[in-house]
Amino acid sequence: MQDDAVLKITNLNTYFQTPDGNVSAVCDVDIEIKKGEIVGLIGETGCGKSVLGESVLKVLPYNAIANGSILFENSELMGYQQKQMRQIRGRKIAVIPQNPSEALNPLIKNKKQIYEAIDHNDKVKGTEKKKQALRLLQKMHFKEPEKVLDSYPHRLSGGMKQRILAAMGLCGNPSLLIADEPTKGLDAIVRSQVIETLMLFKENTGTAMMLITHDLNFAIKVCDRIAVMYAGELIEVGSSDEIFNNPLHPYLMGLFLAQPENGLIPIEGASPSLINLPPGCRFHDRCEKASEKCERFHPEMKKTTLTHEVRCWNL
Amino acid sequence: MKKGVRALALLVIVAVLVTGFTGCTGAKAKDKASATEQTLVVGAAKDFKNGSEPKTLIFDSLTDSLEDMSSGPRLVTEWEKNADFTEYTLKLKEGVTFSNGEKFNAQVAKFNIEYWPVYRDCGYIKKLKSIEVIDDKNLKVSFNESYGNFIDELSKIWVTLPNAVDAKGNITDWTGTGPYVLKDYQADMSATLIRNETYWRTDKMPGITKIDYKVITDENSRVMAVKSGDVDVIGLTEHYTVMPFADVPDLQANKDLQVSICEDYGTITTYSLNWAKGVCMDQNVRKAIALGIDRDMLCSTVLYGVAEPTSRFVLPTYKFSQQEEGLKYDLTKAKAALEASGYKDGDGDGYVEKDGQKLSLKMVVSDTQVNRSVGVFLQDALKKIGIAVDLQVFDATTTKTMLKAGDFDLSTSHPWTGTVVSYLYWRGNLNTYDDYGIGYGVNDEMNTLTETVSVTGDDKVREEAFNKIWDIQNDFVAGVPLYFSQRIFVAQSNIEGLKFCPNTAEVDLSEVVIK
Amino acid sequence: MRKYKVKTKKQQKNLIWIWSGLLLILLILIVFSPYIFPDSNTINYELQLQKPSFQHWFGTDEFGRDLFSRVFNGMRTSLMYSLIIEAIALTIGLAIGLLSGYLGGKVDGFFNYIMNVFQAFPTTIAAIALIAVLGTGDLTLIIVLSVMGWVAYARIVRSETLIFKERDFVLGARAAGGSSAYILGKHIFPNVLLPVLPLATLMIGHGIMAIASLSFLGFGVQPPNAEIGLMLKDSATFISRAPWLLVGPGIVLAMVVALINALGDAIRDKMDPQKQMMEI
Amino acid sequence: MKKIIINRVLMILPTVITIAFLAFSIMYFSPGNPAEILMRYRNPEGGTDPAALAHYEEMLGINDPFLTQFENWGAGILTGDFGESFKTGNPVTEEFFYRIGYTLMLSFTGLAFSLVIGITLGFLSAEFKDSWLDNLLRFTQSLKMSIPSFWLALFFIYIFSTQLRWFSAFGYNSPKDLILPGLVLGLSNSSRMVRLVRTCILEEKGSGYVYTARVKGLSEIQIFFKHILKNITLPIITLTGVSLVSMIGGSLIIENIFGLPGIGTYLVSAIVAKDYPVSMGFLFAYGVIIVFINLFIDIVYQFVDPRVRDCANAEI
Repeated sequence: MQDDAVLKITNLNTYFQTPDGNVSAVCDVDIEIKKGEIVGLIGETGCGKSVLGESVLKVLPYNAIANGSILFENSELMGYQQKQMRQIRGRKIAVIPQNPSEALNPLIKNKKQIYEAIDHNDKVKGTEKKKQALRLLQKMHFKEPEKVLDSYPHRLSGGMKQRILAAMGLCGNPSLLIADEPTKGLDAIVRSQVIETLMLFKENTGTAMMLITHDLNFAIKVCDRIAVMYAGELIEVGSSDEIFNNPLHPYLMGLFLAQPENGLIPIEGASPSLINLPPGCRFHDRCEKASEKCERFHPEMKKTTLTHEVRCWNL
Repeated sequence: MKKGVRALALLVIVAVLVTGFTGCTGAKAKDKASATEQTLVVGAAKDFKNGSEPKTLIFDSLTDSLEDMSSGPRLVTEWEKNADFTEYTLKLKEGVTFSNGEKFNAQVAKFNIEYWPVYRDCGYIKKLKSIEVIDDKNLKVSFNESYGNFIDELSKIWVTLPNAVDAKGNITDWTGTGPYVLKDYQADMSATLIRNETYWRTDKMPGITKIDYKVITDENSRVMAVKSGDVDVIGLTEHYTVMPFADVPDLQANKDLQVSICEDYGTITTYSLNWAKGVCMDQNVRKAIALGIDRDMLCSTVLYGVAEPTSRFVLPTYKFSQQEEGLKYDLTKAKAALEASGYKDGDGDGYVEKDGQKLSLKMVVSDTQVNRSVGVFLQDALKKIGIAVDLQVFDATTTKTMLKAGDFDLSTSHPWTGTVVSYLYWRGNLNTYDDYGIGYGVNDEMNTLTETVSVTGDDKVREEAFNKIWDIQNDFVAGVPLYFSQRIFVAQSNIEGLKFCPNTAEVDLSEVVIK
Repeated sequence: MRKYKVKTKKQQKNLIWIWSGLLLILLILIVFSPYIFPDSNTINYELQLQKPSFQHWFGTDEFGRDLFSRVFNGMRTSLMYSLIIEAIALTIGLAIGLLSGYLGGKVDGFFNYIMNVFQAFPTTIAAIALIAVLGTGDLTLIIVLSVMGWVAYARIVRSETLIFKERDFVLGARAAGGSSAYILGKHIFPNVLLPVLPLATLMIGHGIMAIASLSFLGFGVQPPNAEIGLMLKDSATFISRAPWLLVGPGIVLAMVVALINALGDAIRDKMDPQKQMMEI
Repeated sequence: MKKIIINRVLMILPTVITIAFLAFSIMYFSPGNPAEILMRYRNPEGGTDPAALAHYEEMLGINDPFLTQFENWGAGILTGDFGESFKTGNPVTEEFFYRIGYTLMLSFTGLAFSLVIGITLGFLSAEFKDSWLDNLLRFTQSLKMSIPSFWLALFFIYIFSTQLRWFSAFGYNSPKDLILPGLVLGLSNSSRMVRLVRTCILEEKGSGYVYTARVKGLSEIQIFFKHILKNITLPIITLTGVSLVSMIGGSLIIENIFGLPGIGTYLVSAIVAKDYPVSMGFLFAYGVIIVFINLFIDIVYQFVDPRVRDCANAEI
């Protein structure tokens, strides 16, 4: 069982120190990603799902503090120094950052940015490096890789930038890919390109993936398993089928109702401030089924099936 | 923790870079010249060609001023005069050449005697009849009327080549017979002089081989420059005090420096009262001002005991100086003078008024530390007798413009310097405004007396005339003498032989050596 | 992982209170200095150039005047003049910025070009040149610095006007037939005034420094009035004998200007919450 | 690209003409008769002779109408003739070129100091954000911003020249003499640089591409030198330009205190001495230098940022 898991997060807490007090962005999260598995992490903006990814990579802002356990390929990352982490980043764990239009340095040519990634994995000399870069771009289905290498990022479309970022991720030998909001703000056509990109990536590496997104339909289409996050904690975890066919948590149900094809019915209210969290269920003041118990006591994760877990008193 | 170490490392690198940079350039600084080559760096207040002192390093005067303000030989070695002072025979020094090789002879002397007096306030030009060249070395000068002051005034004639001047009294070719030769000149900035190795006065051959003349216009910078050793001496090429008095005690305490204060030759700082316009037309007001200033207090406080109080117009060392001090500090008399003119403090604000008009003086001075401080002192002092002072400090040019326009009641003025007779010719006759305020030509008698003192060869007559002049000035109060401002040299302590000359303009470096 | 001490909101607020309190105390001392220190101009030669002591915190100057009280008297002059200057400059800047931004086209082009010309001259030098024309004096100082100061305001007002001009409420008012004067006065003016506030605060500090510089060069305030630049100018003479003459005025000047600037920064942060967000 | 630059250059022409006009009118309207002033300088020991005055008036053409005089002066500028200094009689251009070197040396020394100080401290401040170091640095910056440069100059002279005797207090003898004034100038202009560098680095550190670089496995040092430095160049260049302008303007007071023979001190003394040709010429030169620095920054901008460069190309 253990050998199967690429990443095993237990009891992860991440919080930010701010002038207003501590903001707990990730709260007691347990999650596991197996080899070759695609796990979706779903939630609305600000629920802490990106912070979870950053916690794994230890690229949190300076005022953040994380504790808990992050086992990656059976090594505990929590105790790693930044220097050791750099051996993991880009080599073992690849990332496709969110917002591709800003994720490339606008003042540096694409090739240099790709070379950096190559350099990080193994030192190769000039022409070889270029060949490797071209190969990577071809793998990512670029039609004119030479031209792409020689231009600046602003000449490329959003989808192309994302593929470049993916190409950078490819140059190591990653066993985990974290894709952060790959479909944010994209139209339908580009979105299908992204799915293509991710699939290409998987074809090329056979890696496990953590897909961080707020796009429910996309996640269900792509992922094997889905974890739903709300206000810093996981509220429901299950296989894609279970999540799609049998959503249990009122929040997840609300999310489905909010999808366009279901009539765009929004969930009332807003998620609570992460500074002064309510003592009870974090969703209770938006929940139609909320009882007094929900208001006063914090629910724990409950297994409903072998793979399906949910955090709600009403089950 | 690691970050801390990195930060420290970065700081160290920066520090090393900065110190390395300064170290490198520091090493480039050249060593001082060897013992045989002695360079004196002079910090000066004015452009080299602009002041009257620097030129004495390049040119020689016809006669020398001696300590009792009488005359001694120089380029003119001997002179004879007839009984009624209408004819002089001058004998010139032989074998003197200009630094470019041209000879100094009677023709050159004649030109200089004719050309320069206008620009040097020499009265003899008005009486001059003719100059006859007897031979190469002898001249005969004739006057229309007797003129007794001629030989003294020749000490102000600095001999240039005849073709080295323009029509306006400017020297175009700075070639002289003097101890130094001008090598390089930057207007308003610097000049370089080297020793004239063929200087004719072998006994006066200076030891300093090169002079770096640096213009430092700001008084504080000048003091800083001598303190930090950038210049060897300040105050050398000016006939007035070039440093704030406040600095003198501090400079005296500085072991690296020596401060020489001249006891005998200096100037008397005199303030001008606008007697032709405004409130100071009233003689009683002028008297009150002169009486109301506590000069002892002034000197011991804002002048730091360096300057000596006085109410005379010229130095007591001068043969014909007034016998006693003039108007001395006396508060009651001052107040009485004001009252005599009808000034009274009616509204109890501490200031006197007449016809509802507050007595207020507009005091205009140029912007130096001493002027500002004395200004504040006077403001405070005159307040005690009920006179308000509106102190206005301007840059030198604006001040001159305002004074020339008569737009002031009280201002700094030009002291009675040079030979006193020349001064009388210049400002003693003047009854209008010039760059230094208003002249002392308060009545026609001043003209007659000026005439008398310059013409006569009889000391008795001269003394009588001078006494009358002092009486007039003390009574009329066209100006208020305040303090005796000594000449002060501040030099590095390794410089020896600096000396003051009776001729205030002259710079004599003949005995100076750098140890 | 390294632990940083982050100041809590409360601590930050406390700090702001301390600063404001300090500024307030200084301002009270400055504004009421003629009443708090009535004899700052009283001469007492017996106390000439005294070292800082319990009686005279900053020492005394060459006239035996207490430097501490003179510094505040001097700051009063500087602050008053600076306020007048900034008020005039702000008025001119507002008028020109509003017109330029609102009318656009040739008017805008013209004013823009004037502003470019004005910015081509360094303030101190242009001020000295103008003072040469108008004559040295306190009034001239105010005029000259106002004339040089409006450009900064005009630029920011202009760009803000351009933004607000396209806002719905302005477009609406225009569609409803409001006159240009009405729209400018009622809708745009109140809105551009707010962003100008932090700049105006900062410029008060600048004004004090500019006055001090000019006085130091001898083109500003006249003695015996106390003014910081003038006092520092005098202190240059006494720098080795009485270095405290340099220290006292320097400390108070730096404190006042720094606190005013901090106030300006605080106002800006308050109005630009985005910056605060960024800091999180 | 070329076209754009040419365009920019052409656009500053009217500005330059206006600067000339202003420089001329300031001196034209200042009180005093130039002929009289010139005469006093040329003939310091003579009186005021009406005939001579008339001669000088004729020579200067001061009885001509304003515009004619301006035209004459302007025509002179075009041929590089700014007239002769009343005081020294030297051509204004000669005086200018002799002195501009000192001002530029001083300004660039100051600039170098301000860049070194600004980038180092800014980097430290950002790297250790909210630590005691950052707080200390920020506090000193805001204090430094509130201290007039002449205060700093006097203080440094007191410490380094009169007490320690490390540097000379006055004049220019060797490049070493530029260190102290340069440091003062640099320090008093570095506050903005430190602030800018700090904010920019922090901003860049939060940006997407830095995140990308981080997750690529680059070290913070690599990220700073390979990515951030390049991206903060642009604002630094802009501020450098602004600083250079303010240093050239602000150098006058420093030149004055340290006795450097730069154009600032000379212009002020010329204004004071009513040396009209020098005042007009130098004022004009100041304006033009500043306009050109701004132009230069504009053009450099085009080269550094490929986005701007592309837009520029597209416009052609």
